[in-house]
Order: sequence, then structure tokens, then C-alpha cells
Amino acid sequence: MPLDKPYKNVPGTTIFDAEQSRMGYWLNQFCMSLMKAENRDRFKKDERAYLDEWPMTEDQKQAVLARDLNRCIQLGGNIYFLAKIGATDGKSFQQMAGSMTGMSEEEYRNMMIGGGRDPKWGRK
Amino acid sequence: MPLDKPYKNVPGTTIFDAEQSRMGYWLNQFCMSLMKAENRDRFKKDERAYLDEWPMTEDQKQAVLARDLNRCIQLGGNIYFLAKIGATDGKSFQQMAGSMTGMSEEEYRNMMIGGGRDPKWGRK
Amino acid sequence: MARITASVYTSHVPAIGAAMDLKKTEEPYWQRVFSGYEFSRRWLQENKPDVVFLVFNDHATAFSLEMIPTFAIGTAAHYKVADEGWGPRPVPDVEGAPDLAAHIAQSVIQQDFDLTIVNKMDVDHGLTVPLSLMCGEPKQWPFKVIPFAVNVVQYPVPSGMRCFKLGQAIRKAIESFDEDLNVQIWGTGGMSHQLQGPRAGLINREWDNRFLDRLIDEPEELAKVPHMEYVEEAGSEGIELVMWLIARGAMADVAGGAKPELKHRFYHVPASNTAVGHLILENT
Amino acid sequence: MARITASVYTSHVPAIGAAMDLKKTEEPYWQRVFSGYEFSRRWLQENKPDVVFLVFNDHATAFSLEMIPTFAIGTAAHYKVADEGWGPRPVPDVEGAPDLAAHIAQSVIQQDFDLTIVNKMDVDHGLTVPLSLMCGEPKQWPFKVIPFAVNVVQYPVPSGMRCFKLGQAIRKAIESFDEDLNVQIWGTGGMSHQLQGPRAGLINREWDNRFLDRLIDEPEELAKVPHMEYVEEAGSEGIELVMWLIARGAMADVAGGAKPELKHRFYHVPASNTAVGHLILENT
Ligand SMILES: [Fe+3]
Ligand SMILES: [Fe+3]
Repeated sequence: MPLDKPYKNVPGTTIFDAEQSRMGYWLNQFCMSLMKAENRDRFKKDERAYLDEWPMTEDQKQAVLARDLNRCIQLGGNIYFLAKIGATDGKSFQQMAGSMTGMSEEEYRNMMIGGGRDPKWGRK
Repeated sequence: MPLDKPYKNVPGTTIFDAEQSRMGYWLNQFCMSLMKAENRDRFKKDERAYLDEWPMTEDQKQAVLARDLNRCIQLGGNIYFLAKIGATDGKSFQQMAGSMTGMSEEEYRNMMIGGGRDPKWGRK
Repeated sequence: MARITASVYTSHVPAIGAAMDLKKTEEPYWQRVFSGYEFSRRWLQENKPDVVFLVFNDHATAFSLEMIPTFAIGTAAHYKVADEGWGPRPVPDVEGAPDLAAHIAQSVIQQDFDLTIVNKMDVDHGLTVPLSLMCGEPKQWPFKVIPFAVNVVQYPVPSGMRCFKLGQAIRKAIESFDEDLNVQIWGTGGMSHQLQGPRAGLINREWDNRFLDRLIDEPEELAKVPHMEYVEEAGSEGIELVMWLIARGAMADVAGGAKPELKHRFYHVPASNTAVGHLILENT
Repeated sequence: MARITASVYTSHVPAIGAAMDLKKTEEPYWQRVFSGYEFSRRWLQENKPDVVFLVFNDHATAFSLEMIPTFAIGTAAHYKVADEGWGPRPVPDVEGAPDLAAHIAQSVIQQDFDLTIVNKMDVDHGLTVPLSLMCGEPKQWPFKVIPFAVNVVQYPVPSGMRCFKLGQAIRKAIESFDEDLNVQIWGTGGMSHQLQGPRAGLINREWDNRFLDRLIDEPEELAKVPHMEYVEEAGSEGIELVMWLIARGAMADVAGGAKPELKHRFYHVPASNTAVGHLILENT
């Protein structure tokens, strides 16, 4: 793929392009299924059984079970899709975003109230 | 709608534009449902009952029951969608097209073998 | 003749909708956000459009990975409010403007924009939160809406310049519609935010405010900013801001008319993970 | 480097597929049609591509009226053969070329074509009939396919010139792909035919042949022909011919290279309701 992918070099960031999308296809389609109340119920009742209905990789399933969103993203998940898991769990988008930063919920919330993360974060 | 619709003046021809599409939305969506073998069976068993599951106008339903394709097109049907009715009936595309011309099946077939309809047909 | 009278720009943070739906708007945290829309609600009542052409992005709601349209125009008569995973927001369904939408689709496709026409779509917070912010909590929305969805989820997303030119094509289309309609165009999403990874929570106050300045004064120059700058400076989801350029491109000055009047400007950090930006520009 | 070695143009009449599937190819009526493809099958065996970029239109099969993309590129690894109402054709499923397709999508969107990306799609006769015509009845298709669907069902459809320019963008995209691949681009649909109304059965032998002449010799001029001429002269479904301009726009001469060599030309009336046209052009 000779087209430039300069966005590969942004710190702490994964850009959801066609490559990621292909890798994460079923993971993301699973997430979308949680937009139906009936599916949320079935997922909550037995997460593993529900996940096993989808042709996802074992790694992807483990990442979902662990609610490890960074890992989910690495495996092709996109945050707008993954948000359906958070919604199913009753988490806010702030709780979800914070969970990826290594900060506690309160630390993250306070960082946001204080003006958010410095845009120079992680740059050389 | 001030944009030109010069195609309104082509003899014996209805161009499927947004206006037709809106009018024929459910008629065409009904046709697409016939791409599933199960729905074809249900339709064949009781056409009226199957049609009544769709929010089509009575005129549209009557036109389908009568296999009056010209009328179907007038009511917003598009030939590629309507073709699914013909397929369900076991008709060829040639039989379907011919049925709209007022010619017998044989007359139409012979016209095609003879080189088709004269492109000057219907012009002033 | 239909005409575009004004453009409105606003973030569409889901937590803002939740704050309204859960009656938290009086809490100090949220009061600071909503204070920026008090003027706007009055202004909208005094300048009620017939139709709002609402540019937003779908957040993996109506569009799965099966089909990802770069630009999708809604030509339906009615749009249901989506269940994004916590049940549908308790807000009214959205009435479309099918005739005008079909006209715009026809005109804009003939101007070489390769739209996808959508006749069935549930609308998510990207569309309903701006309505809530601008209209409060009416029993029904006080105008018709043409939803216009832009892909900013899977790369490559359309460039700022493509969006800006699309706005110009939309303006031509609207102004060639025969009915006497007052149309507003809204650009939504942004401002700086990042929702993913260790860098989540990024906010760039300086860059955001410069974006607002330039959107008002030199939109064509702003349209040249490449994607990478959005990602690097405004966070991975800051890319949503390209949608504001569609609305801006539809204003009269871009086609040689008078400069729009700035009626309102607001900027605040934070709402949930996001900086909130908001502008109202009126054609004079 | 991937390169486009040749373009192929052919009608994609469903009855041709049915004739093969029902073993009628030896009947004199059909023999006349298939005789035009004898050379082509030999040629294809001697010039086997790795990937065919196959431009076709969906006939209300994968795309309902819910969503109508102007241009849709298939980036999936696999496509099933559609049931169009009489059961799926007994032909192999189609293997995609996801890496190249994703690369083309990225490049072409960045060249300001607003593609819809499709990851799941059943393919209808518009795609499988050209494969059958060119390959006969193999156990599996001898190359990978990137399906590219053009809206020619609901007006407005893209203009001939938009299609021609898209072809140029596709060429740039393919030639910037790092892998050493032999790619052909096929344009399908047409020629003159009308499937609807009292005017059904229209055939315009003279106009069709002039179209073939001009496609070979002056494609850019041909691309200026407005939609109305297609409808008036080539019948309402003759509009499918704009898709041939995508394939032609991707040939080397359009970008300043050498003129392609005409390897084969065939024209016959009728196949079912349709005139059958077919060309093979090789880049030299
Ligand atoms: Fe958003
Ligand atoms: Fe066709």
C-alpha cells in the first residue's frame, strides 16, 4: 500500500482505515447488534455465548469480555461501534474514554474540567 | 421543481426519478421481498394476503394482481424491481417487456429477431 | 425561490443530549454549556426556518460497516430517533422535506458530487443533539429537516476542500428550488476531541478558536487544511469539523455575495470529553 | 506496480446467463450471440489478469430503495451470487481483492470522488453474465474481481463525463499500488435497449455502432453526450452505456499514453430485448 499513511505516527491514536475496518469487521458488527434491546439482554445474560455467535477471533472476544477498549481498537474496533458496549453496560462516553488512558475515572474527569489533555501530549 | 425534466417527453417511456421512486417506494420494496424463496412461496399461495402485508395503495395492489406492468410503472414501479414478479411467475424478461407493448408474445419476439423496434417509433 | 438565510455551527456531544434527557441542565457543570445556547434559542424563535439542511455524521448507527457512504442525503418524509444502545432519546421524530431533498440530490449529483440517496434512516445524537440545543424540548420540532450524513468514521474521509465545494453546490441547488422557503444550513460535530486510546481527552483551545476565526473570515483558506492537521491538533474525532465547511460553503459571500453577519459565538471546555464550539452566521 | 493491461466492454443481458445455465448455447438464436465471444475466451486465457475491476450496475438486487449509492466499490473478500427471483445462478461465488480495492477507494476518494464503500453485497447478472461470457463455465473464476456498482436505476445517474473522469482517477489509483498485478477493467451494460412501456424493444443499430466507433477513437468527445441522447436514441435502459466510459477513461491514451489496440469488436441483435455490443482494447 504505497499511499501515505501519515496518521500511523500520531501518539496514542489509531486511525480507523480500511485495513483496521477489515480486521475489525465482525467485532464492530457485533457491537452494532447491541442497538437492539433484545440483543443487549441476551448479551448480558451470557456474554460468552452471545459472542460465540459471531465469527470474531478469540482475541477479540477476550478483549470484549475484559472491556479492554485499547485492545479492542488494536484488533480493529472503532470507538463509535465499541460505544454500544459501554451503553449496554450503562457507562457514559466519558467513562469509556477515560478507561483507555490509564487514569482513574476521577482523574480523567478532573483533567477534562481543567481544560483537557494538553495537545502537545506524547509529541517529540 | 424547477430543474428540467426533459425526459418527461420521451414517447412510451417513464423515467424513474426521485418523484416516481417516492410514489413507488413500497411497491418496489414489495418486489424486492420476492428475492427470498420463502416469500415467493407465500406470495404464490395467497397473493392478496401477501400484498396486504405491505403499505401499498389499493391501485398498486390491483396493478400487481393484474400483472399490468404499465400501470405498475405509472404508479411508481421500476422495471428492475418489477422483474422480480416476473421471475416469481417464471416469465422471461422478454415476456415481461413484450407484455407492455400491446403485442402478442410471438409478435414481440419476431420484432426483436427482425432487429427490434424502430428508434423513430412514436416521434413526431 | 428558496433561500439560505443563515448557517449554524455546533458540537453534537451525546452527553449534552443525556444532560437534557436526565434533567441535569441546571447543574453548574451543564449550566455552563447551555448558557452558550440561550441567545441561540431566542434567535431561532425569531428566525424560524421552514427547513434545516442538517449536516452531521452517523456514529455507527444507521450505517454499519456493510455500506459506508461518503455523502448521504435523506430524502424520506420521516426519520425515527435511533436506539444507540441505551434506548432512543425521548425526543420527537424528525419530519423530512422530501421534495426539496430530492431536488437538491438531483442538482448536486448533476454538479458532480456522487451522493448516496437514503430513503430510510434512523437518526442518532449527531442530528438530535443540535436540535435539542437549538430548540429546547418542544413537542415536535418546529421545522422540517433534511439530514445530510458525512463519513468521518472510516478513512479516507472527504477533504475540507471537497466539503467546502459541496456547500457551494448545495447553495446553488437550494436557490434553484421554486418554492418560497426559508432554509438554514447547520454544520455539526467537533470541536477538538479524542475519544480513543491513551491520548483520549485531548483539547486544543487555541487551535479551536483559530478555526472559528478562520471559518468566519477566510473559510476558503481554512478549507485547505489537510486531514493530518485535524488529527494532530484537534484529536482523532476533531476531524468532524470538516462538516462545518459544508455549511460555510453554502453562505452567500462564497458565491460573491455580502459577508455574513456574526450573530453569536461561543466556546467552552468541557462537555464530557469534548470542547463545545458554536457560531451563528446570518446572510445579510 | 499494478498496471491496467486491457479493457473489455460487453452487454450483460440476464437471458444470456439463462441460456448458458439452461444449456441452450447451441441453439441457433444463442449461437449467434456466443459466436462473438469465441475469440474473447481464447484471448482471456492468453491474457489472464490477476484482478478484474468490473464496472456494472446492480438491478435492484443488493441495493433496495433504502439506499442508492451513485458509485459503490466492493472491498470485501467474497461475494455471493444473488437470488434475483428464480434462485441464484449456478456459477461460482466471486473472490474479491480487498487490499487493492481498499487502496483504490482511498486514492479515488482523495481525488474527490465520493464513493460508497461496500463490505457486503450479493452480485447479480450485471456482474456474473460478463464473467460467464468471457470465461465460460469454470469451477471457479480464474481471477479476483473488484465489483464497482454505478447507479443507473434512479435518476439522476452520473453523467458520461463524470464516469470518464472517474476512470482516469481509477487508473491513477491502480498504478500507484505497490504490488505487481495485471489488472483489467471491464465496462458492462447496454447497448441500446428499453425494457419498459409501450416503447419496449427499441434497438438503434446505427447509434450503437457510432457509440462503438467513438468509444474507440474519441472517448472524451463521446463523454460529452448528455443523458437525454442515451434515453432518446438508445432506449431508457441504454443509459447503462455510461459505465463503458469508466473503463475507457482508465486506458493509457487518456493520460497521454499510446492509443490502445482494438483486439476485437462484435455487435449483434438481439439477445432477448437487447442489442449486444462487445469490444476488447489492449494497452500497448
Ligand atoms: Fe460526533
Ligand atoms: Fe443491466
